[in-house]
Amino acid sequence: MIRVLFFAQLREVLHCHELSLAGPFNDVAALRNELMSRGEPWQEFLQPGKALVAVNQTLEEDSRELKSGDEVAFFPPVTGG
Amino acid sequence: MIRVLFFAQLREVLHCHELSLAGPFNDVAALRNELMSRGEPWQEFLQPGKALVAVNQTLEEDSRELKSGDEVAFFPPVTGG
Amino acid sequence: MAGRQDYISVQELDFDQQAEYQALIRDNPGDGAVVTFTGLVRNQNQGKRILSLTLEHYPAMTKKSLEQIVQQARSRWPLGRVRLIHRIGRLELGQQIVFVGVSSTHRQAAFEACEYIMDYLKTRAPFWKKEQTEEGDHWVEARDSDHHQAGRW
Amino acid sequence: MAGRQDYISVQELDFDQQAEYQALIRDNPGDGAVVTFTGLVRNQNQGKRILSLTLEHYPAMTKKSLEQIVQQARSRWPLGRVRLIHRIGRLELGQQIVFVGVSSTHRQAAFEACEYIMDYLKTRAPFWKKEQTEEGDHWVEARDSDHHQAGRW
Repeated sequence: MIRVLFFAQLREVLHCHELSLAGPFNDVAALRNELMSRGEPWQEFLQPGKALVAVNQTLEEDSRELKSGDEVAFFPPVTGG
Repeated sequence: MIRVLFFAQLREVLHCHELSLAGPFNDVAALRNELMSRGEPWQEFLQPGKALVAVNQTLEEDSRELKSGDEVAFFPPVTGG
Repeated sequence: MAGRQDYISVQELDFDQQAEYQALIRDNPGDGAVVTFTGLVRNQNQGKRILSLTLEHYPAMTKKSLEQIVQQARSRWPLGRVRLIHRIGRLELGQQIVFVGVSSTHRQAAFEACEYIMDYLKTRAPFWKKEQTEEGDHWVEARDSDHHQAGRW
Repeated sequence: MAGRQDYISVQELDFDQQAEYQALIRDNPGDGAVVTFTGLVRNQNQGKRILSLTLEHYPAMTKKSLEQIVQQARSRWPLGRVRLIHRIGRLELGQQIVFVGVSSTHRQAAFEACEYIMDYLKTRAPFWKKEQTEEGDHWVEARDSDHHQAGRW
């Protein structure tokens, strides 16, 4: 199982904060493709340029491998400070 | 008349805070040469690399022209802050 | 290494500039330089008049990412104490959002580390601002200049 | 241009960090960034243990030179408020020597202007430190790195 979280604008447009997917997914790219295949608004807002990704609370690239139990978060570019 | 001031280490080694010179001096270099010609410790401590100069409270180069009434200050490189 | 000289907090409560400054200098006779940055809610952003902000974050990740940023700063500069506070929740016009305070023996390390921490916080720490304006609410867009600034280091 | 938004003081009295910070942010809703630098008497310098400092200055020139430095900073960055305080006379270990506080709309201008003011103060403002150590008193030597830092701008 992979726990998937969405934050900020992404949480709002997807109407989803959290979901669980059985997988398996080789890497972040595979998980992102699966989510984007759900059609709009997923297709648009999960594009790699628009949604950053963190695995187990650390920013990662799409090539990051995934294993069961990972927590994957998608979110827009950050705007704190 | 030129009013000449010395500060910090320069004031201490020259045993002089202030003096007045009749002049005239064309520029700071001429005044500096006159003072350095007094022998030690003037010769050593008024060397251009060791003593900065301000004319009328503004840092200047030795080429700065002088006129009667100017206030000329010599001092070591500054160490505030 | 980040260590016991660091204080990092993510909180709804306001912070006190004087208390933070005192915590940086108290019983710290070796450090001659203290640099602080404070970010506040200002009245306009990207051409719009701001009434208030709401700050969302990713709780499990926020503190960890701030600790990493401070650790990276410590690996680059000889630092004394570091204090980093980021507020969350609703913040009104003029209120304090973020504080970074750094002490060091000399000023250059303190200046650079403080600016580095802010640059990386702006591009890597999971906070998002939603602005309340007279025309409604909207999420703040990330600024290209922030990525440019973080890319300098 | 230096203007009514500037406060510049050369004084024997100590200053209060909180009062200076409040003076930078009070009724100032347009500025989202405040950077402060505070310099303190630290316990060692250039390998010697320091007991206290005495700061001499050139009274007729000091304030004028600080005003010029602040004016130069304003000509380079869009700044809100600037506060600059330099103490003179005898200062004990741990005491505050100098304060620079700058507000601006964005943080980069505030950081750079604050550091610029300190770099130029260190090389152009007529202050001299005499250190009291266990081995006697001596005048502090100017540091090459200060001239290098001022030369960056």
